Order: sequence, then structure tokens, then C-alpha cells
Amino acid sequence: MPDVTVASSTIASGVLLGGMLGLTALGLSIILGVMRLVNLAHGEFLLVGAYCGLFLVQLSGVDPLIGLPVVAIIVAGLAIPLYRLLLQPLANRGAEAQMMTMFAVSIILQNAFVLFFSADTRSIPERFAATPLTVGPVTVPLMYLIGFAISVAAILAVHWLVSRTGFGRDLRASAADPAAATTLGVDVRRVQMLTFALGAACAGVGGVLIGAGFQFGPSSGASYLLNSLAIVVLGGLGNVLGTLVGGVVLGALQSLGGLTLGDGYRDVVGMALFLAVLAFRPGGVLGGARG
Amino acid sequence: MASNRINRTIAGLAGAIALLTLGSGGAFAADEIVIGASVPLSGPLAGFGSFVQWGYKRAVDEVNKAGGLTVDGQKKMVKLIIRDDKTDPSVTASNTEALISRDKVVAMLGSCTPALVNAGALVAERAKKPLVTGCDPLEAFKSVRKWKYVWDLFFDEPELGAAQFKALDELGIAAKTNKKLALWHDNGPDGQVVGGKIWPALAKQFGYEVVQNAEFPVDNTQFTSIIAEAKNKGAEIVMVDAITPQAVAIRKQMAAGGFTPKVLNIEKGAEPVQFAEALGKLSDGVLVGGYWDPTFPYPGAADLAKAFEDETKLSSSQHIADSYAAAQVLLDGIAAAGSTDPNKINAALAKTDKTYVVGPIKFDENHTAKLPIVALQWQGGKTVIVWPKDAKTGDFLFPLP
Amino acid sequence: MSLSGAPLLEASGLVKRYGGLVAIDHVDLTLASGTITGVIGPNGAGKSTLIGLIGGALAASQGSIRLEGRDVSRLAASERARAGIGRTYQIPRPFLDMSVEENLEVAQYSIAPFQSAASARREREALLERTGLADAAHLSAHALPLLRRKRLEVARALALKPKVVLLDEVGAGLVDSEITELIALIKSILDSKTAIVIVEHVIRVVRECCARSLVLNFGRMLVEGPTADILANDEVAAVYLGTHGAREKTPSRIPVSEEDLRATSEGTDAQRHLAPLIAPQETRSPAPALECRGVEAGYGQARVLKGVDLVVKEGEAVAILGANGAGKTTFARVITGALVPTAGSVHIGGRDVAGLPAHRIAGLGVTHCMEGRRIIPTLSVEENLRVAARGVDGSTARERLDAAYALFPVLAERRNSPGTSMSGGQQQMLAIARALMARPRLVIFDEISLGLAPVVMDKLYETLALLRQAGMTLVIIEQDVDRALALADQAYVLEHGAFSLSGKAADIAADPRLRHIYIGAEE
Amino acid sequence: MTRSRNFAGYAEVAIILIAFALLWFAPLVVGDYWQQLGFRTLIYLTLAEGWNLMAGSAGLVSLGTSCFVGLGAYVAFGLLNGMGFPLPLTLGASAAAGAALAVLVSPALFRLRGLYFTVGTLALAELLRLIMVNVSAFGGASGIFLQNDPPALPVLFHYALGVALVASLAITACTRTRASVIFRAVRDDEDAAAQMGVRPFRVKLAAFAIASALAGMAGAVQGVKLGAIEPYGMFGLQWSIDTLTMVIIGGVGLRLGPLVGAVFLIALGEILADYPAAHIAIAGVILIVLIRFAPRGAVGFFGSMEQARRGRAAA
Repeated sequence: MPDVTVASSTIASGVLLGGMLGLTALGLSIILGVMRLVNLAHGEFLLVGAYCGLFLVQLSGVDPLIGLPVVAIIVAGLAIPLYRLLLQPLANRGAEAQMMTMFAVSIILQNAFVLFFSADTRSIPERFAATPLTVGPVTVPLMYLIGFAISVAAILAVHWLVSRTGFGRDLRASAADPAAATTLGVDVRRVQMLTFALGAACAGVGGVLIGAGFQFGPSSGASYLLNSLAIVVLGGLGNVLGTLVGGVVLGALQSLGGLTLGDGYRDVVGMALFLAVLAFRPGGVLGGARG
Repeated sequence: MASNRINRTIAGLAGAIALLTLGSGGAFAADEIVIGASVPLSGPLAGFGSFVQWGYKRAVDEVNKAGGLTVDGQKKMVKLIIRDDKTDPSVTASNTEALISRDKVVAMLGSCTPALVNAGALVAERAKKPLVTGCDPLEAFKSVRKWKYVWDLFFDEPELGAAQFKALDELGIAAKTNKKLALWHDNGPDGQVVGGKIWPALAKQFGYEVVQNAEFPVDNTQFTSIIAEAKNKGAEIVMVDAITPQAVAIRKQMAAGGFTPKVLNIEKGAEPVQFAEALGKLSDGVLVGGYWDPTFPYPGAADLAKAFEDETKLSSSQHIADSYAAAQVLLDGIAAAGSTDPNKINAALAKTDKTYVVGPIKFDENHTAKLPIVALQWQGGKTVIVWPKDAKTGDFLFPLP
Repeated sequence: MSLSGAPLLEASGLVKRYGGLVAIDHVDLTLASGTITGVIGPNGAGKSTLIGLIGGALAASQGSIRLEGRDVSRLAASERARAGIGRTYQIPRPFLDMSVEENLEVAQYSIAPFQSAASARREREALLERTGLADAAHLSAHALPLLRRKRLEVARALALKPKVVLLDEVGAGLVDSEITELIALIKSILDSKTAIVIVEHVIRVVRECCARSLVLNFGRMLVEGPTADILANDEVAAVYLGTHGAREKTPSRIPVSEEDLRATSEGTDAQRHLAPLIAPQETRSPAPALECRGVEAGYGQARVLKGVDLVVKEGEAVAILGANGAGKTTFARVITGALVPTAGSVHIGGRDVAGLPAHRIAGLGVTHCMEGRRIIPTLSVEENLRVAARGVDGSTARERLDAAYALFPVLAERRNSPGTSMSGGQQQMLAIARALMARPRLVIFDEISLGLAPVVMDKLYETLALLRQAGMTLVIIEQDVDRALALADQAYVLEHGAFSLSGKAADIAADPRLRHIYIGAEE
Repeated sequence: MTRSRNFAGYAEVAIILIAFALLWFAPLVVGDYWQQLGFRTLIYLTLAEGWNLMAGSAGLVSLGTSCFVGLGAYVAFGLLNGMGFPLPLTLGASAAAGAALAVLVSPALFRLRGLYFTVGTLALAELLRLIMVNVSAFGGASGIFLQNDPPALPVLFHYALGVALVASLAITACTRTRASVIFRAVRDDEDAAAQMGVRPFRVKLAAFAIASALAGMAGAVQGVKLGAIEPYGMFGLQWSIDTLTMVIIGGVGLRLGPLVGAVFLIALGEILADYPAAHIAIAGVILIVLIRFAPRGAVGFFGSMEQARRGRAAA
């Protein structure tokens, strides 16, 4: 077992990173909760955000973190036609049809990325990404802390939106009992469309954070999708704050796995945990209460 | 009911066959010499693939401009077919199969990196079709089997590994460090050879203390604990063997982890330009072993790089050279054989003895030809040769900024 | 009681709880082979739950079930089926893309995988013969009309060679001639080794098939005995028609929370507050609030509504009555746009709403207080209310909320607790208040008395009376005939998807045919 | 119905046997290219048949095919290199290994319904891949080489043919015998089926195990052909994706779906070989269009068109 500096630093950055990924997972979670759709293109949505962030910097030179709202809007804007043209017509055709459609979208997007952006490894220039932050024995990338903060802020914002606003009421009603909601006058389709856009925006913003903190390429999407799924399952389906906790828990456990078994086993730990929770605690470690 | 099922079955089979015949596109004209290559144009190694593709194409174009090759007494144009293997060995294999069986190639050029090259090479070997490749370090290449039809011109891991140690030694850099060495490498074939075997041995020989030797899978993205440990162990020299995405991740996470060794060497991943593009200033000072540079005193070296940069508006990479040379070796072999018969071509390849853009090429009994090694260092988004002294184009940047 | 000695099936102290709600409350049941037992009772009395418990689809919270002395309470449905308990579903669930014959094979080959094809076929042919499906053997189950699907349900159950057959609402939705056939079929099933349980609303089936019957009410056994006596029993009639006879007897049995009793505030006081919840007269058009012409509708195969005409004038209270499965709720769903009619037209305030999505119809001032309340569990009481107040500014919403709270003070107390955490009665109050939050001109109250204690029902109906006085247009869909008729101006009785009886509420109440439609007792 | 089902069953077996018997002689008449294509098609046919049994007959949509392919290949290499097993025996072992893994994970996976099952299989595949990448005992990321040279192409083709034959017959056994009604019952209405005495868990497990055994065999043959296997290729998600895409394109739950889908996708790949990126994207577009307009896949689509035509003819 490595010494305290290594352990604490690794776990700290794992926790921060987990929280950072929590935002992306949240996008997946609300789409799953409201539309009963496992959005297999979520990883690609994340990449769309990352590429947007990259080009935004290259064209305008503004700090990617400043550009976040723009990216969010762009990605959400892309999601809406996707919903209208591809998902809405399948509304009454069971979950599989929509899931497969999004799966097809994901492979199309992957190829589009290669075609238009080349297969190069990219990374969003961000000064914080190369700045360490040292507190006592713990050293973490400053970017992780910033990403974590942004992610937490965004998650809290979504939590407020879902639990305090009229749209949030409609959203929860549509998720729990679409038929009843419709009878009460809720336009469930519109709610679903906006939810889908919101989920995509979360992925997009998450993409910028990840693109700045790490590197990405056209085929990076899949691993982030699986990560997000794991977080969603850990946090409990549709539980907004749960995704944050889920992210942190996953991050911490993965770092522990990395420390004890070697960095290669991070994802192994993640997946094993994912399967275990999925099979034996489907409500999530916190129980499935909706946020 | 039943009979109608049967009808549909038959209809289905008919349709199937119709589709299959659609699928056959085995166009192959007798007045051309068809050669082929499967290279990674997408996936993690696409960075290499694009250079390799350019090198192959250039060599073939030059031959065709010169009027083609003479086989069986008549001039024929050379047709090069390139397939994308998506950085997936099983795709390389099936691509190579298709090249042989569908496109009827007489000989082939290799992919890039051992995993891919070997997968294709095994197919060629079995089909008894000559295949010339670069981009496959010789130890990894030799470790697969005794080759009869596959030829590899590239650097030799022990030499590459030694290069950095020699450089640090001769340039008197080593003396300025605590000689504490951290070794990080992926668990791919060449990663294990270089990082797992060669480096530790050399470290002992050159009197370094290996404070850490970490292995990680090729798709790992998190290196925080590895980095934290090296930092904690006070390593001042770090040698990494990883592919480009990981090379970028490692450099970034080192900076973000507040770990700045005096010397950082990242083999294979730091070669392509996208490494510097993705990292910007962070790439400065990173060492990478190289086997070619436009300044090499070999025929056409400077022109090759210039041609590439004019054409693609990208800064050149050494991968254009070994691929270009490999293609030339093959084309010369075909010309020498004066035939498209695989065995004759193969025999001719065995006799290869000529100086190409990468230096003199002569295959040994293991079908390998060594390329000389230099130590390159990223400086301001370009690589400069810092070792050996006679070839150097710039001064060693020390310590790592 | 039994003809042939030891009981075949013995259920004792069965209890089924859903959260707070007790669906089946200490029911004992003993079946002897060679008997047919009827189980009757109003909607929500727990009849289908009882079938589920015996068949194994539901796990009992308490109590035991013994088949020929063997305890089967813990067995899964599949194992009980193998042990010899066959059931049918209230709404037939055949395997639609299989032929009728294959539907039977499922049962045959699951219990005897290696039975010879020949003998299996012989058995099937015999079964189809008995159930009158011989000619349909090769048809896809899709193609069968409702009656034949019900026959298929029975045939499938019999293919298990069951000792106990549970028939759940086999009569529902059939016309008299069909019911005659059905009764013949049921009688033909019975032999000395089997016991049959019939859960029925169509009293005629029970009367003609069952020697003995038991009556469930609020999940409890009300009476048990020879069918004839039971049907003659006024208490039973009361349970069905909800006359006072029942209300005096039942309260003692039903737990009624204090809150429920003081839930609704006093009339005059409430009426003052009601204004924000009721669309003002002047906004209303001269056209009838609701006008349906020749409405036909159904679900896939089953045609539920077969040409319904209805005109509801502004400020009128209309009761729509009818036995279970007559199509009442389907009619409500057509009006509120949840179900698109296959024929006919629906006008609201003179506007044709054909093909308008449900959420738009709510916007037109027609709301639906849904059967089973449909409280959104993930929303608090207040949020459940707010969801229904659409497109209004904060102050208006606030105003309506206050009005709703004035109407049901208990809701104000629970405003922040989850909607489904309250008692059944309180949830029903929430549902009613929610239907008012859109400030509707017309509200459809769908089975609001379902499974509630009479005292609570009274309170709810007092509220409805208030609304009516305040000039709101009401459509009341009810099991509880008395209460509905007491409140309504006009009454319509649905039977097999069409109005068989209509007129002034008072006249209908007096009409002897009403009792007949419900429990068909001879006059 | 039963009679005709039996008859159709015999007819189908006859057709399959004849078809495969004819194909057996393919290597004598067609060149390497066609044998290569044939080999790939047969391997995918095997995978698709199994996937179709799960999805079409038991309602299990899996994204875990790859882990059974990989497992099969690694088991085969282990036995061939380690114990010098004969190849046919090895195939049997790979099949057994596939089925065994299926049985092992089913208690956990079958707690998941619908989408969650799909996600679960995906996670399982990823988990296995990661383990194989990391555990150096199995060759880590570098994988394993086959010690002695793989058999010649025609031989490999015949092995693929054999495996595909086993698959086709197995599926016929599941769709043309009395077992078929049980499978379909569980798919259509699990609860109603249970009330008929069917044990849903066992039925699903049977489908899962059969599909996994087939995948195991397919993986073994594929691995032997490559002569060198490593986790990224053999455990790659691509296997699952291709298989699923093929069946959906061909038609889920339809007897000819897998064949048509496999042939179609491989033909498409060949036609677009020169535009590798486009090829997958186009498959994606086709997928979307089919899901939207022909939920029952190409076969179902043409089937219904055929019926419509008949209908018109009748009218």
C-alpha cells in the first residue's frame, strides 16, 4: 500500500473527477427517468460538447470555462431536432426502438467526427488543466477542483429546476405517470423534448470539462457512457443529487482500486461495482428516491 | 402454411445470393501491378496511419510518374489499394485477407505498430504473399515467429532504449540529476519489451536507480496514482512508452499533478505532431526516440519532408520516411524480380542492399533491417535532434520546463 | 358444505396489503371438489386480488393456502399452476401472435414436455370442442372476438388439467346471449374432481352457476352462504347500490381516520371560497357544455362503446351509471381525449375536439378526476395541485390553492407530504381538488367513491353538491347508484357500451330495471 | 397447426441440410475471396442466430455477445496451445465455456428487465475485456499466438460451416418444435405464461445459454483463423454491435432475419470497402430507417408486402 501522500492525492482527485463526471451522468439520468430511454449516444453528445469547446477556443480565444453556456445551448439545440425527427415518432413503440435509434445515432456521430475533425487526439487548451493545487500532503489538478465546482453548481441548478419550478413539476409528473399528467394538462411530449435537450446540455458541458482536463478523440464516447451509466446506477435512477453522490463514490472506489491493484484496474472496479449494484441493489446505493 | 414458409426460405436464400454477388467487387486489371496496405486511418493510431499512407502513396506515385515498373518484359503501372483497419487487429487481418483474395494484390505494405502489423503479417505469411513494413520495432516483430514472406525495416528496441541513456550520458545530463528513474509503459507488445525488459536492464548498466516501474493497459486514461508515486519517490528522470492519447494524458496529468521531473522521455506516443498540437507549450522538452529527420544525410531526405509539408500543410513526421522507404524497397523488389510472382518478388527482397531515405537497407536472416536511432526533443512545436552529436540540429533543453 | 369429503383448497386468514391500503383482510375460503363458488362484491372489494393470491400472481402478506393439504402459499405462480391451480384473467391475455391451438400447447407442454404429440392433440381437440373453439383451432388469437378470447382463457386454464379453476370476471363485457353460452360452458367444466371459483359482476352468472357464494366488501367477507339467500339479502343489494342499509353496517368494519371525518369544511364557508375554482358563467358559450354524438370506441379487438349520445347542459349534473365493464371509464377517456373515438363526434362548448390531444382538452375547461385517483407519488400534495393549475400567474395559482385548501382543510395540513402518503379518502380529496385547479367549466368525477368508507363518501358527495350549487357542470361516473342519483339531474345507464336507460335522475332511481341491470334479481 | 409446424420443421431441416451440403463444396469452385466472405458470413450468421433466439424468442436484447466470442477464442487457444486438443473437441469446450458463463451470470442479469438487462450485458462484456487486458496470465493486451499454424482456408471454411450448421439446427429445434411455443409465450407475456405453468427463468436461461454456446464456438473458429488473439479484438464491442445490427436489419424474431441481416451487412461492407468511415455510418442510417418504418426488419417488411400483394390478389 503506497504512502499517505500518494493515497490521499489519488483519492482526492478521484473524488473530484467523479463529481465532474456526475454532471454528464445526470444528463443520462434525467433522460432515463423521464423518457425511459438509455441514451446510447450520450457519450457522443459529450464529445460534441468537447469539440464545440475546442473550436470555440480556437476561433474566439475565450476561456472554455467562460464558453460553457454557449456550448450548453449549442448541444441542446442539436438535441431538439434529434428528438423531434427520430424519437418522438417512436414514442409509443416501446423503449427498445428509441434506444436502438440513439445507438445508430451514436455510430453515425462517431464516423462524422472522424470525417470532419480527423481521428487526432485533441485536448482543450486550458491553463488550469496544467496547474497543480497542493493542500498539505494532497496535490490535485486545479482543473479537477474547478470542474468539480462547476459540475456541483450545475447539478444543484438542475436539482432546483426539477424540485422547485413548474417545469420541474411537469417533469416529475411526466416521469411518474405520463397518462395522468396528460389528463391534467401537461404536454408530456414537450416536457420530454426539453428534458432530452437538458440532458444533452449536461453531457455537452461535461464534455468541455473532460476535454479540458484530459484528451479526447472520435471514439472516446463509449467509455464515458459506461462511466455515466455506472454513476446513474450507483446514485439511483432519476435521483438528481444521487448522481453527484454516485459520481463521488465511484471516483473514490476507482482510485482505491487503482491504488491497490494498479491504475489498469480502475475501470475494472467501476464495471464490477456497476454490475453488482445493478443486479443486487437496482434502486441505487441511496435507494431510488427521486430528487 | 408450410409450403409458403418454404417459398419464403427459398426467396430469402435467393436474395442472399443476389446480395453476395453485389458484394463482389474484385476488380483487377491485368495491365496493372496491384499492391495493397491496411493502415489505421481511424481509431487511436490514426495519427500514425495518415503519415504511413502518405509515404506509401508518394513512393508509388513517383514510380508511376517514371512510367511504372517492367514486369514480364512490359511496363506496368502500379496500383496501390489502401484500407482502414480502425486500429483493430482483427480488422487488419480481414483487410489483408480481402486485399489478397479480393483485390488480388501481388505484394503488400504493412500497417503500423506491432499489434496491427503482426496481425496483417500473419495473414500474408500464411498466404505466401510478400509484405514489407516499417513501424514495427524489430524485437516485437521477431518475437512473433520465423518469417518467410514478411520484411521489416525499423529501429531495434534495444537501440531505441539505449539511445536515451547514451544521450543523457554523453551530453552529461545524467550527472545533473539524482539518477532516480521512473519507468511507465503500457502492456502492449512493444511496451512490455521496451519498458518491461530493455529499460530496466539498461538502467542497471548505466547506473540509474529504478524507483518505479508501472504498467498500464492501452486504454487507461487516469495516471494520477502512478504520477503521484513517482513524484513521491523523487524520480528526476521519467521514461514512458505509451500511445499518443495516453502520452497526452500523462503529460497533462503530470503538470496538473505538480510533478516536473528534470528529464521526460515518451516513446512512440510523443512522435506524431498531434502530440505537440494537443499539448501546446507542455510538449516542450519532451524527449522521444527517432530514427529519421529531414536533416539526415541520405538521398531525398530533405525533399521528402518538404514535399510533405507543401502538400499537407502539416509539419512532417519520421513516419513518412520509413513508410516511403518500405514502399520503395518493395517496388525495387518487384522491379528486380521483373515479375509479379510472389516467390520471385520475395527472393528479390531478400537481396535488397541499397541506401534509401532512411539510410542503408539490408535485411538480416530474421528479415529485419535496423534504422539508426537519434534522440529527438520537442522544442516550440517542432522536433530537433539533440543526439548523436554529429547529427544534432539543436541543443538539449534542460531541465524540463 | 362439500359433496365429497375433505376440502380441496383451504385458504385461511389471507391478508394482502399495498403500503397502507389493505386489499384483502383476513379472508378464509374453503373449496370442496365438485363445487362452484361465487365471489361477488362491488369494485375495489378485493375480488381480483383474492384470485391473484390463490393463483400465485400476488404474494399474500399473511395467511396460508393449502391445496389438498399441501401448503402452496410460498410457491411461485408457475409452480402453483403445475400443482393444479388454473386461472383466467379479467381482461383476456392470450398469446396474441400464436394460434388458438398453440396457446393451449403452452400449458400442455409446460406441464408435460414429453407428452406424445398425438395424445396432446387429442386432448386439445377435446378441449376446444368443450369450449366451443373447435373451428378456431388454427386462427391466430388476434382474430378472436372478446367472447372467444374468454373461452380461450378458460380452455388454457383447463389445459393444465387443474384441480382448482379460478374464473375472473368471465362475464364482464358480454351480452346476454353470450352470457348464456358462457354459463353453459362453465357448467360443462365441472366434474367431481375439480372446484371452480367464479368472481363476477354479472350476477346472473353467479346465480345460475354457483350453489354457494360469498360477498366481499372492503376486502372483508361480508356474508357467505347459498347463492339464492345471498342475492335475496338486502345487505348485499345495499353493498351494490350503496343504499343506507349498507352504510349503517359497514362503518364498524372500516377504519376511518378522524381527519377524514372533519376533512371537508362547512358548506357556506366553502362556497364563498369556491369562486376561484369554477369557470365564471359569462365566459361560457350558449352551446351545451358537452355534446357527444354516436361515439364509438374500444381497445384493439374489444369494442367497448357502441354508439353513445349524450348532451350535458351548462350547470347540469349528470350521472353515468352501469355495471363494471359497461364502458363508463372508457367513455370518460374519450371525452378527455385520452382515447380517440373510432366513430362519432365530441363537442365541448360547441367546439369539435376530435383528435385534440388530451392536454389541450384540459385547457378547454374540461377536467377529469380520474378513477383510482392517479395521485403523482413523486409530487407533494401542493405540487399535485399546482401541476393542474396551468398557464396562470403565481397569485392566481395561490388564490386557487387557498380555495382548494378551504374546501379540504386536511390537504393544507399535509401540503408538503408526498401525495400518496395520505389515506385513501384524503387522496380522493386531493384528486377532486386537483381536478378543480384548472378552474374548469365541466368536471368528470370517475368512481370517486371506490373503496372508500361510506362516511368518507358522504363527505365527498357533500363537496360535489357544493360544486353543483356553485353552478359547475358535473359528470358523475359511479358504482354507488344511490349517491349519484341523489345528486344528479339527469342519469344515463350504460349497458354493454350503450345507454340502456336514461332520464331524470329521480325516475331512474324509481325504475325497477335499474336493480335488474345491477344484480338482475327477479322482481 | 402442429402438423403443419412439424412438416415445416422437417422441410426447414431438409433445406438447411441441402444448403449446407452444397456450400460444403464451395471451396472447390470459388476462390479465396469468396471463401473469406463466406467464412465471415457464417461466423456472423452463427452469432446472429443465437442473438435472435434471445431477443426474438425470449425478449432478451443483449449487448454482451463480444464477451462470449472472446471467451470462446481464449478457451480454444488455451486448450490448443496448452493441451494440444484436437480442434473439434476444442470447439465443444468453447461452447461449453460460453454456456457456463451464461449460467453463471444469469442469476444477476435476469434480475434486470428490458433495458437494464441490455445495459447489464454491456457492462459484463466491458468488465471481461478489461480483465483480459489487465491479467497478464492471459497474455494481457498483447494477447496469445497460436503455436502451430492454423489450418488452410478451405478447412477453416468447413469449420465455420459446421458451426453455422449447428446454430441453424439448434434454432430450428427451438422454433419448430413444441419448445417454440414456450419461448414465445415467455416473450409475449411472462406472467400469463407463468400462470400456464411455464418457468420463465429457466426458459430465458435456456435461450441465453444456447446463444452463448454458439457465440463461444464462433469465437473459437474466428480466433483460430486469426492465429493471434488479443482482448481488444476478440472482446471488442464491435462483435455485439454488428450482431445486433444484423438481426435488427434482418428482422428480429424472424427465421430468416439473421441470414439476411448478416449477408446484407457484410455485402454492404464489401461494396463500401473503399469508404470505410461511410460504411458504418450508412449501416446506422439504415438501422434508423428500418426501426422507424419496418420494425420487423427487411424480412418482415417484404413479408408484409408479400401478404398485402396476396390480399390484393384475393380481393
